Amino acid sequence: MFETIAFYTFSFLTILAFAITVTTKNVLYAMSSLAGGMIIISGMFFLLNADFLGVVQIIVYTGAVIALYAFAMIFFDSTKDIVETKTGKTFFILTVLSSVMLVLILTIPMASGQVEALYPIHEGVGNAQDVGMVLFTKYLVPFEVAAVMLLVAMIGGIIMAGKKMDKNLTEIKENEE
Amino acid sequence: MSEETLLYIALFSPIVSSLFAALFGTVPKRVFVGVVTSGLIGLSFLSSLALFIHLQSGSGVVHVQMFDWIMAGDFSVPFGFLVDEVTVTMMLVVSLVSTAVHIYSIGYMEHDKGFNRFFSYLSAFVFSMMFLVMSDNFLGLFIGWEGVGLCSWLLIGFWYHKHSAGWAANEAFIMNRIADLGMLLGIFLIYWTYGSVQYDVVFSAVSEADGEILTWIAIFLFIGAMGKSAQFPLHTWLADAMEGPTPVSALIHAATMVTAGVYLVIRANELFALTPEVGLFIASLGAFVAMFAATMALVNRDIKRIIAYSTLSQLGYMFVAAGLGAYWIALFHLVTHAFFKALLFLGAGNVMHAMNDELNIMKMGGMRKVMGWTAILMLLASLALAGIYPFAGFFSKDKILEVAFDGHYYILWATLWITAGLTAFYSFRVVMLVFFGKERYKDFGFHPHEAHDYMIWAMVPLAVLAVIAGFFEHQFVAFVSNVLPVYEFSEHTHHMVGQLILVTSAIAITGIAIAVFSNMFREGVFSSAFRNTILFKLFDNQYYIPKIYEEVITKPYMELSKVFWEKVDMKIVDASVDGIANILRSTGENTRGMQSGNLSYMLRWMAGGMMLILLFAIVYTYSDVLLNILQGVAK
Amino acid sequence: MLEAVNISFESLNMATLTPMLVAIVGALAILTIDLFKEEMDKTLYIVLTILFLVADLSTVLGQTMGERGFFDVMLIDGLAILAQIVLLIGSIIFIPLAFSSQRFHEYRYPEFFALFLFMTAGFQFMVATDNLILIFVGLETASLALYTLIVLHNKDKSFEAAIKYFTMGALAAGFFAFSGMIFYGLTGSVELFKIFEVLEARNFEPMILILTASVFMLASFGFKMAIVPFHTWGPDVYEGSSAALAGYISIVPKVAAFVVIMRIFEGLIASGIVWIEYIFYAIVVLTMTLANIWALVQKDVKRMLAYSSISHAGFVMAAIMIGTTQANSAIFVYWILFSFTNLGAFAMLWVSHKKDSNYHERFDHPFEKFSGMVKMSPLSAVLMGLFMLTLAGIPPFSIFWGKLYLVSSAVNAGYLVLAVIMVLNSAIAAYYYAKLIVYMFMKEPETGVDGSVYMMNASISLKVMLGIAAFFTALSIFIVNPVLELSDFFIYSSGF
Amino acid sequence: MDYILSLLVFFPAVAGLFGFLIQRDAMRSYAITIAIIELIFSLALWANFDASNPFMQFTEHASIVPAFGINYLLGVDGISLFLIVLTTFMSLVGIISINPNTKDLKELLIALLFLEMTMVGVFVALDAILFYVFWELSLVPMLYIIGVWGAENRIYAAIKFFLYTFAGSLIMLVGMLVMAYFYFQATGVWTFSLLDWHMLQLPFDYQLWLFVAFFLGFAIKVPMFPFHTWLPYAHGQAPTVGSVILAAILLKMGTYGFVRYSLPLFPDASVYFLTPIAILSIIMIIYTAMVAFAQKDIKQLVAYSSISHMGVVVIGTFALNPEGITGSIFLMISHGIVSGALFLLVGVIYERRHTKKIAEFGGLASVMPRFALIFGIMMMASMGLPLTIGFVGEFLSLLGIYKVSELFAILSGTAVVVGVVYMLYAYKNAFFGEVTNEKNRGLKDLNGREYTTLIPLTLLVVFLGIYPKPILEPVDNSVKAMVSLMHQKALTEEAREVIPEIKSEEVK
Amino acid sequence: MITLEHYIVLSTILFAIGMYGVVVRKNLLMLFFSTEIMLNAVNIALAAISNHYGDLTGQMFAFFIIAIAASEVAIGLGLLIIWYKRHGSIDLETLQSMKG
Repeated sequence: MFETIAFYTFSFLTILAFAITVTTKNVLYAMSSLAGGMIIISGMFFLLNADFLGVVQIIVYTGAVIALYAFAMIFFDSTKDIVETKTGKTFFILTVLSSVMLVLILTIPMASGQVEALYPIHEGVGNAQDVGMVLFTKYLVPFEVAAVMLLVAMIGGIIMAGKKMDKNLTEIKENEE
Repeated sequence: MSEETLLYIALFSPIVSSLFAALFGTVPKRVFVGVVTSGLIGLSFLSSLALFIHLQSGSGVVHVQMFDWIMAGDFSVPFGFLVDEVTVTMMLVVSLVSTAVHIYSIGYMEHDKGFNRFFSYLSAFVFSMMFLVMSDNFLGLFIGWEGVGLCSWLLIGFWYHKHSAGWAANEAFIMNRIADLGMLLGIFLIYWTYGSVQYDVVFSAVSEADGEILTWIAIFLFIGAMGKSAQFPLHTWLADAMEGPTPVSALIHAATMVTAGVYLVIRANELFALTPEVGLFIASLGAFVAMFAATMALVNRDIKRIIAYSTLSQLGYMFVAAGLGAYWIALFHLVTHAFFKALLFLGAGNVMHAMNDELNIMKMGGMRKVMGWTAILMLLASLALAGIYPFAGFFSKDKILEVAFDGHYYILWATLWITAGLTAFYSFRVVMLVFFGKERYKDFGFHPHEAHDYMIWAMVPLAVLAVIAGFFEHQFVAFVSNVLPVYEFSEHTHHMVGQLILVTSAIAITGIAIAVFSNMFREGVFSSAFRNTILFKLFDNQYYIPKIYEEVITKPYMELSKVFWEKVDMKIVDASVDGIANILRSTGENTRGMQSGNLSYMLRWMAGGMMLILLFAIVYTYSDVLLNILQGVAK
Repeated sequence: MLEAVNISFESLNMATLTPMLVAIVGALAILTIDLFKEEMDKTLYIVLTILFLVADLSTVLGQTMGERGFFDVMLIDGLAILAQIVLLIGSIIFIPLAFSSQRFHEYRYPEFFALFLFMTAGFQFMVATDNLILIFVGLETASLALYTLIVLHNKDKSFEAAIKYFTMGALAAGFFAFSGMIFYGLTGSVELFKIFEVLEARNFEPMILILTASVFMLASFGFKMAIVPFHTWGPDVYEGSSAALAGYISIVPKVAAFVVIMRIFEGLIASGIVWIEYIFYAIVVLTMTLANIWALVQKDVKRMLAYSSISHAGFVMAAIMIGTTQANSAIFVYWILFSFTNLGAFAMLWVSHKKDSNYHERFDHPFEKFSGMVKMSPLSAVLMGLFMLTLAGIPPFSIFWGKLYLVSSAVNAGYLVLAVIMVLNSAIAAYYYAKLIVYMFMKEPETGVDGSVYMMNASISLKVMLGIAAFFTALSIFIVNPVLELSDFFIYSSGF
Repeated sequence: MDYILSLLVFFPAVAGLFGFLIQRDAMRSYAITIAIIELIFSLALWANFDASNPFMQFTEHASIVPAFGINYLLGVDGISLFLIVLTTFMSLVGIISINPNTKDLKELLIALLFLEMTMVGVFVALDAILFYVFWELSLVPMLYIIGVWGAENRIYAAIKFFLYTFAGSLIMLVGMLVMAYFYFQATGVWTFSLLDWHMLQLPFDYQLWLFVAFFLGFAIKVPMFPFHTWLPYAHGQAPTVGSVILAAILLKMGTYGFVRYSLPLFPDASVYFLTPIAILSIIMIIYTAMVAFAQKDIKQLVAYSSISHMGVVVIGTFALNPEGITGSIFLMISHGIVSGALFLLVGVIYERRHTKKIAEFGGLASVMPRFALIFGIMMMASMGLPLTIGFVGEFLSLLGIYKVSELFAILSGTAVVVGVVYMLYAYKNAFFGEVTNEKNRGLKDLNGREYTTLIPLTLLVVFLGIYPKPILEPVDNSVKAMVSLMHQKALTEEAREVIPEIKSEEVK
Repeated sequence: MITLEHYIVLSTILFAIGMYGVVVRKNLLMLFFSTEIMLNAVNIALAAISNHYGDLTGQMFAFFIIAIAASEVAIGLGLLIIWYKRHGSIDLETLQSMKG
């Protein structure tokens, strides 16, 4: 019962929050509702016995991602509204119809009864421990690669935002400095 | 000298002559070119004569094969030459007339820039003609056949700077080519029927073939003959061919080349003998052409054209004989005709020469005073043509009428009989208008003069033969009977011969008389009332046939060609190819807007494209369900 | 409480990971060198990169087939080795293009080379696993690095290109995740072999979900391969990147992409769901034809080459659809031969790079730039002509052999109509390649242009690279057989 | 003599490469030397050729892609021998004919040498892929030659030529691959060797499809109606030497393909498609002759006349009996010489007057009599006058088709009429009449260079017209061998009937 | 009872919302938000499936997706900053110099 109430509440809230995000004109509203939606999703994770994921969700998204966005927004002039060209009715209907189509498809039960869990969740073991076990055995390599990916992202971010990019060697003449 | 050598000399000395003259083709006139070539052609004549004597002595035909020409698959044809009685007759005629014409031409062409070139062409023609008659197979005959066509083209178009000459040359060539196609098809059929194109092989097996095939072969070959011998409906080129120098007309368009068709029928007599229905057709066409051409000759004012039409008419006679199976008579008429017609042309050449190439007989008259010899020679020739005893034409032409009568083809006989009268009339109309009566040329400021002596002398042998050739009829029959079947007259005809000769001669003399007397009363022979009749207009305009050809064939062909090029080739065939390219291109141009550069559109393409594919997936998965629903809706 | 796990080092099968490690270590080494001493010349890094890549390649060559490692995450089968070889060779031949005589913004960053190596490692991970998670992570590592590399060219157009590429890439990542989610939901696994096992056990039901997952996957990798209608980033990115990088983009990332597509779709196509085959057919035909048609109307050589690469990608997709061993082998033959030619073509554009381009307000390499090139720089014109002819598929130059083998595989599998469509597309393509030849050889030079521009950016090393490209392109007749046998060997033994 | 074919193929190309080192002024002499040496090689080949052996001689074999059955397989028989000699000969003539003042002479000559390699290659290749390689490669130098040295509209013409023939041959390539696949299925061996393929008896319906695929490639090259429209453009725009080579040799590749591939590989399909192909050929003969008649540009006229003559070649080939096929091969050679000469002649006048419009000329016979003479001879040869080279082939081709169908023979025989019409018409308008255009008055007659090219051609035209045996005999031997192979392979009753059986003693 | 399907439908709805944002918004920042939403939506489903099967792989997948999302943010923001520096706008309508 509790699960049902929680699910519907969370669902309603996330949908609402994300709907605001994609429709609002104000970037600040959008970001706030995005952050809100993400926190609610972490609640959903807890509901699904994925505690570790819930924690990561809160830390990474609300802690890191949203913070990054916030800093970026300070940089951008958020007062300057971007004209959202009105999309045509047909386009809107098409979008809605295809979304409905997608949702309808996904209502079909997908889970198979015969599937045996390859990396089962152990009863009585904390989720973080469980996750850790799998993460550092089976998913060790992806984990490391993810680290490399983050490194790449970091380098990329730094370079792009860095001062060196201001002077363009590609375009200025050879002898100029 | 062996016969083989003689044969080679007879055949090749003309080509040597031609090449010799060609060496000087682009340099100014050299008299010795004319002399040497005449000598070489004369040599050919002498060799032919020697061969004739050889055959006369009964030592058998001369047959040589030089080397293989075309060999492919089972087809094999060599350069082979055969000299039998028919061939040697033709050779003699050809080389004799040629020699005369060569000599004559030295004078005739003396002021022409292309003197050397002329002799080269003329000798080449002789070579081709000799090749034609001497070949021992159909394909060799075809070589000569085409060769004479080529030389005829060159010689008609000799004065190429004249527009009409070029046109006439082309017309002659093209018309001949149409007929040659028939001939070629005949050769194909012969090959695929008999497996060879050698005369001896074919003729020895001739009866083995199916009757229908034989008929087709005969038809095809005769189509070839029709073109070369200018039979209706391929006759128009001959009159136009008079654009060439007159010696050419004498040699090619009177004595030799045009008779090649007759020669072909005679040569293939074994074949035609088996297809009497084709023979009858040939005879009928011949009779028709004889009359048809004579009517055109009646009213023409152009001296050469009159003679040309007369040639046409006489060829008709020959075909009647050949078609009715009287091959030796056809050959005999061919021979006599060659002599007197060449003579007639050369005489006309003298007149033209004297008149600065004026051709209109209405501008002449009374010229016997300035060119007596020519007048006499032409008179002789005309008498021979008219078929007056004892001239050569009498013997041969009369025989043809007898043949027609003998075969109970009375319509043919009547046609030829009337034509004989017409022939006499128009030939004497010319003679009268040119040599007698008022000297009209003075009004036009001409100063005619007699031709060189040697030109006259060159004509004399022809004149002599035109007069006496007829008397050798029996020797001739005996000579050629080795090769050609002798036409046996029925008893009935035998009795009638006297009357027939009388009737024929009567109409000829009547014709002459009318011509002579009417000319005395009225210059130009015809009354103005007659001039206005439809009949006259028909004759004068050659039955409007050239015009019809122009309107029905030439112009539509040109128009159609234009349409094919501009409309079909460019607008349809090519445009459709370009169209494909343009469609691709315009598709590119019109859809490159898809790449608008707007990120939002790019994302929409991506998401939309995926959704579309997903839709297909649903349609595919639930196609049964969807079909049921659709059916439900339909109900 | 979970008991501790004991894992022997041997069971990890380190060899499966070594090649990628070499690349990553190389990248880190470059970053470290920069830490100690800044502003080193680019040549140092180029050579180091090449060396690391060569080392990487040599470890790949040392791998044995049919191995798994690291808890079966790593999968080294023939396909993986072959793909790694191809993409490493691609990387090795493209990185020396950095030896340009002119300065470019990107090459002053040691990070450029580090990112390049990271990217290579990312692609290697993609091809050397059948785990969707690792594929995803590897893909993103490589992609993120690639976006950065594009940006480093530091021109307005490169930013624009990178943003477009990135945004579409993010969408594609979403698609991939969604698709992976459905597969996981269907089978409880993210490992492809396991997925197919379960799907088969379930008789490929519910089909619509499998198809949905496939469609999302197709969209995701279709984007990477730039097949219609997911190609729209292609031309813009090629135009915005430097010619050197554009050439790289046209070759290497696509190798990784089509290997993954092969891994995922070969099974699905073979499963008997004809719909997938149909949709592939449609997409393949559309990609080849439309890209060609668009290439026809381009005014810029680089953009034209972009569309042409899309069309070539269509060819490869056709082979994936055909799915026979010969077809799969043909892909690699085709791609190896294609990469040398494309190297040559893009290198020619690269050496003719001119900073203050005044040919055209927008394009760096409009066709007019090459007008009458043969008059001023005959050798480069001949080279460019050679590459164009090769791209058009004129025998006996390299691509012809690939095309031959590929079309033959279509024929052998009974796809006659497809074969005809493929060759007709080659004919259309010949037009725009010939167009450049026409400009170079048959038009008069534009006034005020001198020949030096065509070798503006050339250095000895670049010329050597051009020479290598030309050599392999022109004399490919002698290397076809080894390439064919190599490719056949790996593909046969990995069972594709 | 073992490697003479390789030498023949690659010598000009290698020499062409070295040509880059030659100084511009010396290039013409160099190219002529090379072409002469190449001609001597080909003559040596002829001299060592055993005319009585109808099968492949001087074969060479090396593997290119053993895994896929692609081989370097060369060989020559009676059918290809003379096309090779024709190639080397016409290349030499073409090279000599080039005006030394042509711009970028060096590049042109090098392109010609490369072209020579590809052309010889096509005729000696016995491996389908190798054949295809040379076939396609020949497009490139030609594209270059037309595109650079052509007239105003040259680029359009060059691209059209290139793409059209390229598209056609790609379809042929698919056909080859299918053929190889069938062979593989039948025998389990991958091979593209023509000699192996010849031994394969294909089911009838396969033959039909493959025949169509090969047909498209060859037909566009020939070019057969309605695929012919690239040719007038190519000829109209190409420089003289380009036209000469194009007409003399490149077109022959198409008909050679028919003889070498379509007939022996697909005898039943050849019979099956005989009627449609004959109809196309007849349309080609008559229709293009009429189109030629409507031309205002003398070069276009000669171009269309080429198409018309190629119609006779095609119909002769599809007579499917030794007479017809031998005739068509001979006609290829004769058409090569004659049309090459005609284009040279048109080039002569173009060089002097820079126009090709017939209306601009008139009365040339009086200004340039020698030119007019040679033109006349070539025209006569083109019209197929007996004792010129043109007659033999035309006669045999028509003779061959007569066996198949009288109607086809009659219709295609109109070639002898329609071919005359446009030629004489053009000759009259250009050479006869008064000199009306003042510009024509001072024209010089042929010069030494032009004599050097034209006189050998003229002599050949006459010599081979009189004595075609040296060529006919080897050709005929090989053709008989091929026809007998076709007869043996034929599956359908109809095909056995149409393709004659050759008595065994005739096939030596 | 809340079944797996509930979660998956929710996930799909959120995914659709994200996709909608991607295709209609012109603000580049909003585009990035939308892609985050898409990835998060998938995470819910993964966690749900993981829960359903009692299998940890789903959580792993979700974990890596979070990592990927975070990296993308870094690069995306870098791109945005650089573009904003040059053009003073993050409107995607400004990115139209290349087309055709």
